[in-house]
Formats: sequence, C-alpha cells, structure tokens
Amino acid sequence: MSVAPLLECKNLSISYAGRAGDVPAVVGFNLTLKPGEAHGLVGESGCGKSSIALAVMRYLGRAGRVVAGQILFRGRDVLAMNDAEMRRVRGGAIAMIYQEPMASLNPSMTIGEQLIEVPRYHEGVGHRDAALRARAMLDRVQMADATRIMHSYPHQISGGQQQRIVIAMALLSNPQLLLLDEPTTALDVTVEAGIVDLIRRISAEFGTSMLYISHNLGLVRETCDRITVMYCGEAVESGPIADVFRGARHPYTRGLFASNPSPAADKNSRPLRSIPGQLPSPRARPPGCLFGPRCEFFAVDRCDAQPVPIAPIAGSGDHSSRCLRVDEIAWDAAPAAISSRAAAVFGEVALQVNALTKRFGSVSANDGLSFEARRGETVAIVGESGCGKSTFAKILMGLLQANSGSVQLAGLELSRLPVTRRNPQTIRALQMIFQNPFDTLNPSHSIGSQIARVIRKLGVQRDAAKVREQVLELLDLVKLPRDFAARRPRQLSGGQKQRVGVARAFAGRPDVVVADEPLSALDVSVQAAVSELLIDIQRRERTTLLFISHDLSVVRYLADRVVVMYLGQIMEQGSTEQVFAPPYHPYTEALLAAVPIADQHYTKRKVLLSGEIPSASNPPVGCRFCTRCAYRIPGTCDRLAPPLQQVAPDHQIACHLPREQLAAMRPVFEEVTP
Amino acid sequence: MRNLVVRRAIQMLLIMLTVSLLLFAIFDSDQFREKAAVAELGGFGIATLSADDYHEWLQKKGLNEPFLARYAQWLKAVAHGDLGRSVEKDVAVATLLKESLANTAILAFFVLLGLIPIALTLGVLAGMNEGSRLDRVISVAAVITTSIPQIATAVLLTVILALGLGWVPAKSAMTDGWSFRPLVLPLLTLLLYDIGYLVRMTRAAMTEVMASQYIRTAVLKGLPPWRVIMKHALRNALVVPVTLIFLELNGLLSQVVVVEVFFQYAGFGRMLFDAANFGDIQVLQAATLVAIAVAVVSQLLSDAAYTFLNPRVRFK
Amino acid sequence: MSPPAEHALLPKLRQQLERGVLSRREFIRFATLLGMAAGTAYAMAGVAAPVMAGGTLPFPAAEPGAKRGGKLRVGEMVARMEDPATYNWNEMANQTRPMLEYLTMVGADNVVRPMLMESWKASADLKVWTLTVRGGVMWHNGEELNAEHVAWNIRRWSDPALGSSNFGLSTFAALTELTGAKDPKGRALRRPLKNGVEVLDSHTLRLNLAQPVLSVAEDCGEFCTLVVHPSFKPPLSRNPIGTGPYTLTELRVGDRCILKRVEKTTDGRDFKYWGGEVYLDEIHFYHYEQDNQAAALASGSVDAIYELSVEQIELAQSIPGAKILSVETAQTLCCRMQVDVKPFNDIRVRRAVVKAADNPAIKKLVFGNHGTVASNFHVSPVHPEYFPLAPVVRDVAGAKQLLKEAGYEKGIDLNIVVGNNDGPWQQAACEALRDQVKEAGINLTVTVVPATKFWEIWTKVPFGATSWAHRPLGTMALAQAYRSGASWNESHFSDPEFDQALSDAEATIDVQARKAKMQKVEQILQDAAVVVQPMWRPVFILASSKVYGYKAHPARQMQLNKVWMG
Amino acid sequence: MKAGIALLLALIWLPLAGYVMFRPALGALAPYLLLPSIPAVILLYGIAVRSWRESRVAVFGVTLVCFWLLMAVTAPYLPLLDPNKPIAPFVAPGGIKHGVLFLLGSDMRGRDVLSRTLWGCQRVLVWGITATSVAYVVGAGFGLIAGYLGGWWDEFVSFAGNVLLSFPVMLLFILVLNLLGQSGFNIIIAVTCSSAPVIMRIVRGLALDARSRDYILAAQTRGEHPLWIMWVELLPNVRGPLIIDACLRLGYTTVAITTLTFLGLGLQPPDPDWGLMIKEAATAALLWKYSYMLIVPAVSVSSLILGFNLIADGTREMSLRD
Repeated sequence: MSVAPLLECKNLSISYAGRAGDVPAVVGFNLTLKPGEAHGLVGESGCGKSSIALAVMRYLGRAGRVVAGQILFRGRDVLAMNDAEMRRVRGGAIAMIYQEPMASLNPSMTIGEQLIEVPRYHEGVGHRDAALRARAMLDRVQMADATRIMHSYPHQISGGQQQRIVIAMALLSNPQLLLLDEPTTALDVTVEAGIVDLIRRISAEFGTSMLYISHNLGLVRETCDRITVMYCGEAVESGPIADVFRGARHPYTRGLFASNPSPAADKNSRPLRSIPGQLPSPRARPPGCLFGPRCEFFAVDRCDAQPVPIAPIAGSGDHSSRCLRVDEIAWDAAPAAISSRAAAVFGEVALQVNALTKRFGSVSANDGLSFEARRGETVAIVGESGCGKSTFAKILMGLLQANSGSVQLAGLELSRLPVTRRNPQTIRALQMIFQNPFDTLNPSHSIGSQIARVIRKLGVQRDAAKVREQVLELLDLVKLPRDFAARRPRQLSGGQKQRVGVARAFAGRPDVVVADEPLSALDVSVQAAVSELLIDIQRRERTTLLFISHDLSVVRYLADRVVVMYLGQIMEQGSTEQVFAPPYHPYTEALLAAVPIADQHYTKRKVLLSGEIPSASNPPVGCRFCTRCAYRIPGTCDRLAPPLQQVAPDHQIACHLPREQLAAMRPVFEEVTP
Repeated sequence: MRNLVVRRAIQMLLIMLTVSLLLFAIFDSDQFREKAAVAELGGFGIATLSADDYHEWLQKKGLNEPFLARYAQWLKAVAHGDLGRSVEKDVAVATLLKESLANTAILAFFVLLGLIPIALTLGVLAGMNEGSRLDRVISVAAVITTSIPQIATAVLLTVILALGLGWVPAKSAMTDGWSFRPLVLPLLTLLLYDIGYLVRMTRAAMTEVMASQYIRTAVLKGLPPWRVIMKHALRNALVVPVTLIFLELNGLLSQVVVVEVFFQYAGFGRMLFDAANFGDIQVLQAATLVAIAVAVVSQLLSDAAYTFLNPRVRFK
Repeated sequence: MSPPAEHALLPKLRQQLERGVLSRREFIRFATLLGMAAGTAYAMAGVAAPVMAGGTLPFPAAEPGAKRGGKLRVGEMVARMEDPATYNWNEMANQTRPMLEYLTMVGADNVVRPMLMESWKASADLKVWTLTVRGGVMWHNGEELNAEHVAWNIRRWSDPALGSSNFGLSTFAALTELTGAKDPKGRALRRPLKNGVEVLDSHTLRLNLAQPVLSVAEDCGEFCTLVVHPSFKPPLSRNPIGTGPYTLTELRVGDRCILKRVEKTTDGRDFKYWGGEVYLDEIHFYHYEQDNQAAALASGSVDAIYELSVEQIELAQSIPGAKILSVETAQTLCCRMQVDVKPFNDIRVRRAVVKAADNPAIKKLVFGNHGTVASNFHVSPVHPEYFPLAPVVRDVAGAKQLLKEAGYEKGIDLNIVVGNNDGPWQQAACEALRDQVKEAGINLTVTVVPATKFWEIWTKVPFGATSWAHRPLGTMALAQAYRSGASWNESHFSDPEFDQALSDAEATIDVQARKAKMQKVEQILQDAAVVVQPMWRPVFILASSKVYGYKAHPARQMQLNKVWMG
Repeated sequence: MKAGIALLLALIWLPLAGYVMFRPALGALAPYLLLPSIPAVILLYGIAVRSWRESRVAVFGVTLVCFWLLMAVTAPYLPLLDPNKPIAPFVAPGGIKHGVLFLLGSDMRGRDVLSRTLWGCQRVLVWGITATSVAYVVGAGFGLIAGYLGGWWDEFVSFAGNVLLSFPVMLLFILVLNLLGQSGFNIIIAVTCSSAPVIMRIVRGLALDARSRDYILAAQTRGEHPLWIMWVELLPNVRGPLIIDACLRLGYTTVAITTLTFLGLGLQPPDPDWGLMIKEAATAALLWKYSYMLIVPAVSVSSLILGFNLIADGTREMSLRD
C-alpha cells in the first residue's frame, strides 16, 4: 500500500573534524520522503539542517563525515555509491538550490554555458539541443528575455533572477528530488514571495519531491506537506504540517511558535515569549534532553538522565516528538502568563521630518520624506532594498547631508549638520542600533570598554568608578551577565552582541534611537528576546524609536506608527492598525501578502507582484511603484506623481486610485474562526 | 577600458615629471658634482686642481649651470626624443637603453617561458586538493625556494653548475656573442624564486576557488572532475596569478639588478646599477623613466588582464 | 745617430759599484736613468741581462716558436678612454697601451728602456735634459713622429689646469713655476715655465727644468704619459691615432674593448710598426669585475686577467691550465693620521698607534710569504735613494704608556676609513691593524666605503688608509704627500725641518750623498708617526698556460706587444 | 598580556638594537646589556608557541626565528672564537689548525665561520626588524590617513606612494644609499621608501573596508575624532592581515639587507654579516670543497626568512580557519 520512499535517512549522524576532535553536527536523524512530497526542515542556525542536505549530496567537505547511519536514495545507499554513480545522482536525480544564488553561480561563465552543461553532461545532449532546453526552462521559471539572459553573466541580473536561474538549472535534468537550502533568505520579501510561488508551482507541476530547509516557519507552512523541527543536530519533532502547526508537541517547537510575531501577537496585551537561555555549544551538549536546560517542563533526573529518543505520539498518525513528557504536558493550556504592558502614552513631537530629499548624482535616495515621531513612540520605516531607509538613517545621524528639506530634533535643524559639527547634547540625544550583530561591536575591544567609552564620550559620567558602575547597570538592563564586561565580542552570540548594541545605544539616555534592522540577522527566538528588551527599555526611558525594517511581521508587532517607503518615497503612513488594515496602498498590500504566516489561525490572500524592484538610478516616471502595481491606471500612474490622500486622520496614502477603490480593499489576512 | 588607458597615461606622465624633477634635484648637489669629477679625473687628479680650475672644469662639463635651466634643457631634449649621453660610457643613452632593455627582455622572456607553465601547473595541482600529499610537497618546496635569497642561489649555482660540473659558464657576459648557455644560471636563479612565489599565489587562489559555492554548484550538478577544474575553477583561479604575472614584469626589473650584476649580464639592471653608482644622471633619468613606464604599463596590462578575465568587471 | 755622450755622474756610479757601496741593481737603475742603455748597464754591472731584442728596442727577444696570430682575451674592468693624461685607472692605460705608447718603458725589472724616445742625456746638474725622439716611428695616420709632437705632449702634461696626475711627477712639476698667488684653499698656484720645452730639431728637444730631476726617463714611462697625436681631442676612443701596433676598433664601456693589429695607415699606406714583430692579431678586453675575473678565467671566458686578489689564490690554484704570476712592487698602503685633527694632533697618540702595530705580522696575515715589510717612512727598498732605517718594533707597553701620558689611560676609540680601491687586501690590513692596536687599549673601528666614494673623501678623513702607487724615486712620494701644503698631502703633515731636509735630498745629485741625506728625511717622518705603513704589496695575476710572454708588472702595466698564444 | 608581550619585545629589541647600533658608545656597559634579553627571548618563545600552537607550520617558523633571536642575544656569552680574528685560512669544517677547532671551518681569511655566522645574525635581525617597524609606522600612518580621511588626502598620499612604487626597488635602494651614504640608518630610510607605500596601500584598503563597518559608524555617530577612530577603532582591526604582511616583509627586508651588503651598498664590513659572508665566498670560495663558506651563511639567512614566511603562512592559515 505504501509507496516506496524516495529518500530515507536512517539514524544519520554527521560530524565535522575540529581542532580538538570531532564536533557532532547531526545525531541520529531519521527522515522518510515519499515521491512528490515536500518536507520542511526547520531550525535555528547551527542546528545541522544544511549538513543533512549536503550529506545527501555526499558533499560535506574535507572536514565533514557521516559517522553513522545510512542515506538511502531510491533504496540505494548514497554513501556506498561509486563516483560515477554519484555524478549521475548529483544534478541528475537530485538537484540542489542554494541560499546565495550570486555566490552559487560561476561569475566567469555565462548563464547559458552554466545551464547547458546540465543536459550535456547528464544526458549527453548536443550543444544546440541543450541550449534549446535551457531556453525553454528559462521560460518555465518565468524569466523574460531568455535570449539575453542566456548570454549574460550572473552579476548582470538581479538576485531574484539569479535564484530563478539556479532553480532552472536544478530542474533541467528533471530531478526526482530537490534540496532547497534557504532558497529565499537573501531576497527581498516581495521577490521571495515570487520564488516561493514558483517553487510551489514546480512541485505541483513536476511532481518533484522537495526537502525544504528554512528557518522560517511561515515559509515551510506555505510550501511543505511535512515538517521536521531540528534542535542542536537532532530532530525534535516531526509530522504533517497541519498537525505540528496546530498542536506542537515539543517544548522547543512551542517556543518557536511563541516567539514568532504572528498577527495575533501584540506588544501590549500579548507580548512574544522568547525561549530562555541559549543554544548549547556543540562541544558541551547537555546530558539527556538537549533542550532540557531551556525547557520550562524540565524534570530533574528524568529529562537529564539519558538521551531521549524521538517517538511517535500516541494517538496521532505519524506525528512524533523527542520529548519524554509528551504525554504529561498540557499542551493546550495557555502558556504561563506574561505580564502585559500598559499602552504607551506618547509625548510631544520629538522628531519632525519635512520634505527631506537626498540625491547621489542621478539617484534620488530620499525624495520628499515627511513624517514625525513623538516622544515614547515607535515609528517603523518599512521598505525593501533600495528604498532609501538606510540613507535616511545616515542623514539623521549626521553621516550624510540632505540636499533639501529638514529634520528637526527638539527644534534643532539637523538635515545638513554633520556629526562632527553637532554639539554633545545633540549627539547624546540621538543614537543608533545597527543591523549586523557581527559588525556592530569593535572586535578588538572588550564589551565593557566599548560601553564605557560611550558613557565617557557622551559626557554621562567621567569618574572611573562610576563609569564602571554604569556599565554594569547597562549590562543588567539588557539582561547580560555582568562578567560580560571583560569579554570580547567574538565570545558572544549574535543575540548577545545585539544586546550590547542596545546597551550602547541607550548608554547616553538618548531621546531618539534609530534602530536599523536590528533583528533581521537574528534567529526567531533571539529576535523575540531582543525585541522584548527593546520595548522594555524604550518604555522605561520614554525614548522615541525609529525602527527601520523590511520585516512586516516584526514591524506590526513593534511599531506604533508605520511609514512605508518604496524607491525613496513614502507610499503610505499611519498608525500600525491603519496600515495593516484596508485601505492599503497597493504596495503595502503586496508587502503584507508576501509575509509568510506561521500561525494556523490566519489565512492570507495571495497578491503577487510582477517584476523586480527598478533601479534607483532610473526610477519610473509618475508613481514609482507603477511598474509593478496590479491596479495601475495606464496613462495616469506612469505619468503623474500620485496625490497624497488623507484616508483617515493621520493615515496617508500616496496613490492615484480613487478613495472608494482603496476603501473597498479586502484585508490581506483574515483570522480563521475556529 | 579607454578611460583606464588615458587615466594611466596621465598618471604615468605625472609620475615621470615628478620623479625626473626629484632625480635632477638629488643630483644637483655639490656632492654629486664632486662625484662626477672624481669619476672622470680620479682622486689624485682632482686633488691637483686648484679651486678655480675645478670650477672651470665643472663649467666645461656643464655641471655648473643652475638646476632649473638644466632641467628645462633636459626636458626639451627628451621631448625631442634625445635622451642624452652617458658620461660614463660615452654612448647615446638611447643606444645604451635599447641594448640593455633588449637583453633584459630576452632574459625576462625565458623567465616567463619557464615560469608560467611550471608555476601555474604546480600551483593548480597543489590548490586543487588542499591538504593532499602533493599539495604538501609543492607547498613546502615553494616556501623554501622563496626563502632563499637570490644571491645565495646565484653563488651556489655557480659553484655547482659552472665551476663544479663545468656545464655552463660562470658569468654571462656573452663576450662571444649571444648564446643560451650563459643565460642558464641567471635564468635558474630568477626562476627558483619566482616559481615558488607564483606557485604560492596560484595555490592560494585555487584553494579559495575550490572552496567557493559555485564550485559546489558545479560538483553538485554532477559534472566530471576535469570539467569542474578546467572549466569552472581554472578560469576564476587564474585571475590573480595572471595579473601577478604582469605585475611580475615590473618586479623583474628590480630582481634582475642582483642577478645581472652578479652574472655580469649586460642588461637593464646592471646598467641601472652602474649608472646609479657612477652618478650617470642622464642614464639614470632615462632608465627611471623606462622603469616607470614599465611599472605603469605592467599595471595597465594587469588591470586589463583582470578586466578581461573577470566578467564582473568587464560588463559593469 | 751617434750614441749619446756619457753623463758626468756615470764614472762616479761605476766607482761606487766597484767599491760595493752601490748594489748592482741600483747601479743598473741609475745608469739607465742617466741615459746608459740597459744592456750596457747590465753588462757593466756584471749581471746577466734579460734576453732582449736587438738595437735600442725595449722589448724582450723573440721567443723561439712564437706564433703569429690569434687573439688574447683579457678580463678586466673595461673603462672609458677619455684623455690618457687624466687616466685614473690602470685599466684605462692597459686598454690604450697597445695603441698609444710611452717615451720610455719601465720594465718588469724596474729598469727603464727607450721607447718612443731613443735616448736621453742630462746636464751635470740634472736640470737640462736633451731627449732624442726615435726615428721612423709612424703614426696611424701615416705621419712620422717628431720632436714637436713630443713637445706638445710634454707641455700638455705640465699644464696645471688639466687635472692630470702627471702634474704630480717631478719632471712635469719642474716645468712649472709658482705664480705667487694662492687659491681659496690656500694652495700655491703654478703656471708653466715659459721656455721649459725647447724643440731643437725634428727629433731632438730639450727640457729646461726649474729643479734638478733625476727621474725624467722614468716619469716619461708613467701610466698617464701615453703620447697622443697633436690633433688629439678627447675622448680618445673616438679619435684613436697612435704609434702602437694596434688600434681600437670597438669600445663599449663596461662590456668590451677590442683592439686589432694596424695593417694600413689611415692615408692608405702599409703601416710599419717600429718595434718589430708583434704576434697577436687582436686583443680583447672583456669587462669582468675584480671579484669575477678568476671565475671567468676558470670557465674559459678569458685567457688572462688583470689581477688576482690574494684570497683567490687558493681558488686559482685549482683552475686547471692556469698559472699564477706574481711580482713585488712599491705599491703600498698608508694608514695616515691627520696631524692637525684631534686626537692625532697629539703625537703621543700617533706614536701609540704606530707602536701598537706589528707591521711584519700585518704583512704576513694579508700576503703570507709575499710582499715586503715596510717601516712607516714611505720609501721603498726598490727606490735608489732608500736608506735602511732600523725596522720598527712593536711595543705594546710603550704604546699604553704613551696613551696614558696623552690622557687616554682607559683606552681610546678611533676609526679608520678604507676604500679598498686597490682590492680587499687594504681592508684586511686595516682589520689586522685593528686587532693589534686593541692590545694597547686602542679601539679601532674600520669603516669601509666604496672605492668611488673614497676618492671623494680621501683628503678629508682624519684617519684613512690610502693606497699609493709605485713612484720611481723615494723623494717623489715624500714630496707629493708629506711636504707642507703639497696637493696630495692627505696627512696635513707640515714640518719645516722635514721640508728643508727633503729639498736638500732632492737637490743632491750624487746618489750616495742623497742616500745619506735621506736618512734624516726618513727619520723625521718615521719619528713623527704620521703613517702606519705595514707593507709593500705583491701583485698576482692569472693567465691561461696557453698565453706566452705575459708578465706581472710592478706598476701593473700590461705590455702585450710580444705576447703570443700557444 | 599584551603589555607583557610588549615589555618582552622591548626587553629584547632595545638592548639588541643598542648593542648593534651603539656598541662603541656603550663602553663597559656593552657586555652586560644583552643579559636580560636572554630570558626574554625564551619567555617570548614560550608565549609565541602557545599562541600559535594550532598551526604546526607557525610553530616551526617561530622556532626558527626565536633560535636566531636567541643566538643574537647570546652571541657575546657563547664560547666562540673572535669572529673577526684571522687564525688559519681554508680549514675544512671540523678541522683543527693551530690547536683551534673550527666546527664549521674557517674562511679565506682564516676567521671562524661558526662564530661569524652566529654573530652575523645580530645585524640582519636588528636592522631588518627596525627598518620594517619604521616602514610600518610610516606606511600605516599614511594608509590610515588615505583610507579613512579619503578625498584630497587620499589623492595626495596615493600619488606619493605611486611615485615611490614606480621606482624599481633596487634603484630606490641604490639611490638612497648613494645619496645619504651607507649605514644602517640609511637602510632604514631606504626600506621605508620602498616598503611604506606598499604598506600604505594595504592599510588604505583595509581602512576603506573597515570604514563602512557598523562599529566605525557607531564611533562616528557618537562624535569621535578621526584620529581616535583611526587609532583606536580602525587600527586594531586591520592587525590580522598586517601581521601576516609584516612577517613576509621582514623576510623581504632580510633579503634586501643581505643583498645590499652583497652588492657592496649595505652595511659595511668588517663586522660579520651574512650578506658579506656570501659575497666573500662568491669571490674566493667558488669551489665545492670550500662551499661551506657559502652554504653556512646561505642556510642561515634562508632559515631566518623561512621562519618569517612560515609564521606568515601559519597565521594566514589560522585566520582562514576562524
């Protein structure tokens, strides 16, 4: 009755040789993938999910090694195949799609050459036929202008197009199995949505099985049939999508869901819950259940007694969990209450931006930005790459000077005042949190000295003992142990570094903090912790937070007001509720629809944008969004700048669409009434 | 590309002007005037001259003119293609330059002829399989040969090949006209170091490429190993070594000084060395200009090679 | 042409020879200087003369089996050939000598023989010299050499503005007089004598000297006195008209200098060389740095080399088919101290240095069994007026005592500058000196500067080691280097008593009397402790055994007219 | 820890440099000067081996370099013959002449090759390290200025660098040494002229890269002075590549110094020097039976350069691993 599995991992264990012996990356991993099935592999960074894909391809590098178990592809052990067989499997029966399309394509070969290779070497097809097939495949992955693309080099096309090329390359040999390793992580949200849609269509159309590796629960939910959640190299829970998303049966999975900012979360009434603690180092794995030390249901002498096996959950189909207490925990009970916050009260206008414009040669990076932020308020600036949000941050910080317009901080004009000419008060009043946790701290200095430098430099304290005291207090504030003061940045995890970044930004008790994508490089559970921290400190200090992000789910959770930008212009702004509910600007609508939702209680309307983000050096005439807009009114949108419509008090949309049409838009998400 | 050439040419002219002015200024000192006088009259001869006679002598040799006037004169002459005369050798600088450059070019040609295939092959073989036994042997050999100063190699090769085994002449003056045998020792001396150096660079580039994601893509496409190496890896791995080979042209101008002086090969390096020691300003000026031209042109060639081999730069 | 009349001094010389006051060697030297033919002088002294060609030719007799043809390849530094009168390298003269010739030739036996000058005759007071130019000497342009040509050359050599080191030779200096003026450096200016050189007839000229000079014949064979045609304009390499059997066909400085036998004169006649048969068709000088010459010969790139340094003897002995030739010379190294510069202005310091030095040990260390020990007064046993003083004896205790008296009981730090102009042996000598004076508490450091650099500073450094070439007469070097205000007085030694004694000696024509007067001169200089002069050096050269007739020369003059290849 | 290493380096370098550069001026102090450096070298070796223990290659390199450092500081205290005293020429290695044992033979002037070799490392090490350090200070300073300040500063500094770089290195050396005279201090100037532009370029590139880092932006947004940013924020982070380059450059400088001596342009005799020993051997010992005079100094100088190269390789290897 059951179909023979296409891919089976049996008790697979992978280790990497390190300087001090082997480091286990995957332990006792089991997987069964049926033909036509899409299986999601979810986990945070370092959980071993990519190693599994590479092990299937038998490409673990010099250091990596399968130390135990089997990988059976169509019943044959991949590890036992000879080189010739392996070559036939690679790129033939199994194809892989990678996280960074740019790096995965050979920079010195044309795309055509790289595509043509596949049929030529797998099926011995002649050059001409191979070229024809490659072109045909480009059409199928919806690449316009295939002939030009064939003769282009990878760097000449956009990231989204590159990923389509990688997909086309994978599909050219009609593989039975596709391994997708975070295929959309490096892409913009709206582009990601297009790729995800393509992948979904392909699996339907070709009947290809997929192993979809991602850190994003929402994506997996939208693309896969089954899911396996991994933690520290072990699968902790596995089952059909619906079962797992509806009733997670492992504390870690539950923790992941709870820290994911779903539309239901609210920073005041239903704050996110992060998973306490940190990933254990691969060298110091705790005894028994690996998740034990972070688990709220941890039972001494049971959970840490011996390794916990993954086992089917009684009464379910094929849903299994690696939890000893799976039958004891009341999974459906409401999580331990987290104190909700009172809604913030906003003060006077702290920051006023008016018609701010910044050009770099022909590129207009900021074009007439106007908005304001009040004391204690969180204003999110949302947009995809090239929208000008980082330029705006730099103008604000005095690293760039605007061409025209104004930025006023407590009445002081800043738009053309470089940081070197700002007075200490202004500098103290305006601080920034940076995007990349690995870059935000100077690797050469200790944490303590870096915070202390800010305290001294901003004139908060001069006395050495008091500075030291304050450093420790700041570490307390961002919930880091005090002994971190003596540590170097490289001894800290990404989340910890970002906390130090937060501490540093708040050290001078600033009035306004600009946070430039502070969460985007962090894992979900860490994201939750850092955002909670941000909110808490902001509340305490009544700081105005300018939160720059491309991630709408985070924005929705964190922000009080939202400003949506596209190619240097503001498309829409309003309170969070206003922006996330109709009437939408068409771009906002598409952005919202592109966000994968992990919460089973919501459904999402499909809105797909065509094309790519145009180059900022040559923006479209009229409405800058008109080239991708589904509602485009020909002759108007592509000629005239859109009017600013005040659809509600404090809610502005820059669009040609009549107000009625805007008002008639349906919400993108809708709660499923149980 | 044209922009690049123009920019480099302007840069070259600017550097040439600066350097020639600098050199003139340096050689305009009393110290160098006296050096010239000693070179011509000898220490005893000059000691017989009274102060007036010494000045008269300087006047006669045109060494007493004001610095700027001499520089202007020289510039004018150079603009007309007249590079001046060597005081030491009593030959037109252009002739001297032509002959010595030709000799060095011959040497450089053979160096490159040996260097390119050997070093690239060894470097690729080593880098292809990082950590393998072959890699280790090649890498160790390369680091050792790059650690031996060329003076030591030169003398040791002379002891063994010339005076010990008698296979080749000890010196490369080529008094009986051009032949290849006297070229062997200078060639080997240069090659031993340069091969090691280029092997190391090629290996580093190759290992980096082999660890890249696009090689992973190529392997996981199921391509045969030779195709991965020849088509995917080499093209990218050779970018750096090839640009280095062009830059090596410039480096050779410096390296040949030692080798040519030791083996008495009548090339550019020895001419430079003699002229600098003698204070033969016209030769030095012209040679420096040539060296600058070589430096800039080799830089240009290297940029061009980089651009050509690197579509990312080519189609910007 | 009648044989020249005998000089008035000759009978006296003969007497002295007979009485045994004068050695045979000295007799031959003096007799020839005074115009006696070398063969006669040898015969008179009862010494077997070297086998010479007949007549007045200065060359050795033809060797049996000598073969005509072939080329000789010589390894030396190939230098410019600008103006023979201002040559400053021996190599330049070597390249020129097959083409231009001297009036006389000083042979390897230190005896002077006639060359372009057939004979010479001195007045009794040695102030008037009559020179007879050899007849039948043909220039390469077909002209015959005459007295005017020679007079033109001699006048040129006596021109103080030429910058020629000939000006330091007694004969040519004696053709000038003081103007009475001084230059800014305080040196007395000189101008040529009005009637110094008189042409008597086509082949006779007369020199009217301001002072008596004995060495006219030898001075006319010094390395810068090559006779050029009056049409000469520097550089010589572009205007090579000579009287020698060869002419320059190619000169590439730092590369090669090729000379070929002259067959035709430039006006189309057959060229006839006055000196008889020459064997080599071509002479090639190939440029090899000093250090490289032995290796070049070892690889067969050359047949003979200019010089072999003493350290290379071991190496040279291992070269198959090569022979090492050597000769003792009057070339020396003077480690001189400037007597007016602290601390050398204190004679006790100078004496301490001299006493602490062990000249025989230095000589032995540097040259082993070759060379001659010198005794710090710069007159060599080969000089005719040499008066043997008692050899200097090392006295470390005495040196220490002197230093103590001078206020340096804890020792003294000195630095000597050496240029290795004549080879690394100079440095070796200085280092040996350093090791010896150390025992007396003198910390001597040796600074080696490149040769070219050295000539820029040689008169300026307080303590320097200068190499001095051979001078035919002992008084010459003393007059050039130690007389007050002399142009080459690098030690700034100035002692009226010395100057007077030296002048007396110079003016004394009688050799024995002169010798007696030299005792005082030498003694003053030795007592003044101006120089540490450890040795008279030997010269080594290396040649392939195929080369015949190639000899080491004390002044390192290469004479290739009778060399042939076997 | 850092301060400790700095102290150790100072303890080694200062006495050694003083000893080599100003020995006559030191007088009676000279013989005791190097005593504290001996334990310092041993300690430094221990520290270096520990911090490079992950790379066998680097440990080997450190061993070679420290061996020569140790020889440099212990030379005055070892039972060696006087390196400048001619005793007996052309004695083969292990031979005994005049009752003196020549372990590595004697040279053409009769001096002990072993003691000349061991003493010879002092000069190469001191002048090499000093020259490289000075070149680094100059090059890194200008590189930071060009890379961080940019604009006209960059144009000017880069042009000056290009001018110097367009000279063949050897010509630059010859000119500088001819112009200023031949001494160790002028070698420092020559090496600086030739190396500083290269270092400048490297530092400039690193600074340009680091300039866009968030921690630099952070420093800028809190109003730090450019000098502070360059010195405290930038420089420590470009250290890694610079250490690698510095090791390679120490090798190049060693080659340059020996080569210059070989050409008669560098440090002056008579003190023993590897380049000089090779030069002397090239003149007088061109026979196989005397080749020990050549091989001993050649192997010595090569091993020192190899040491520097291996440290560079090991460091690079370790930095790639992280």
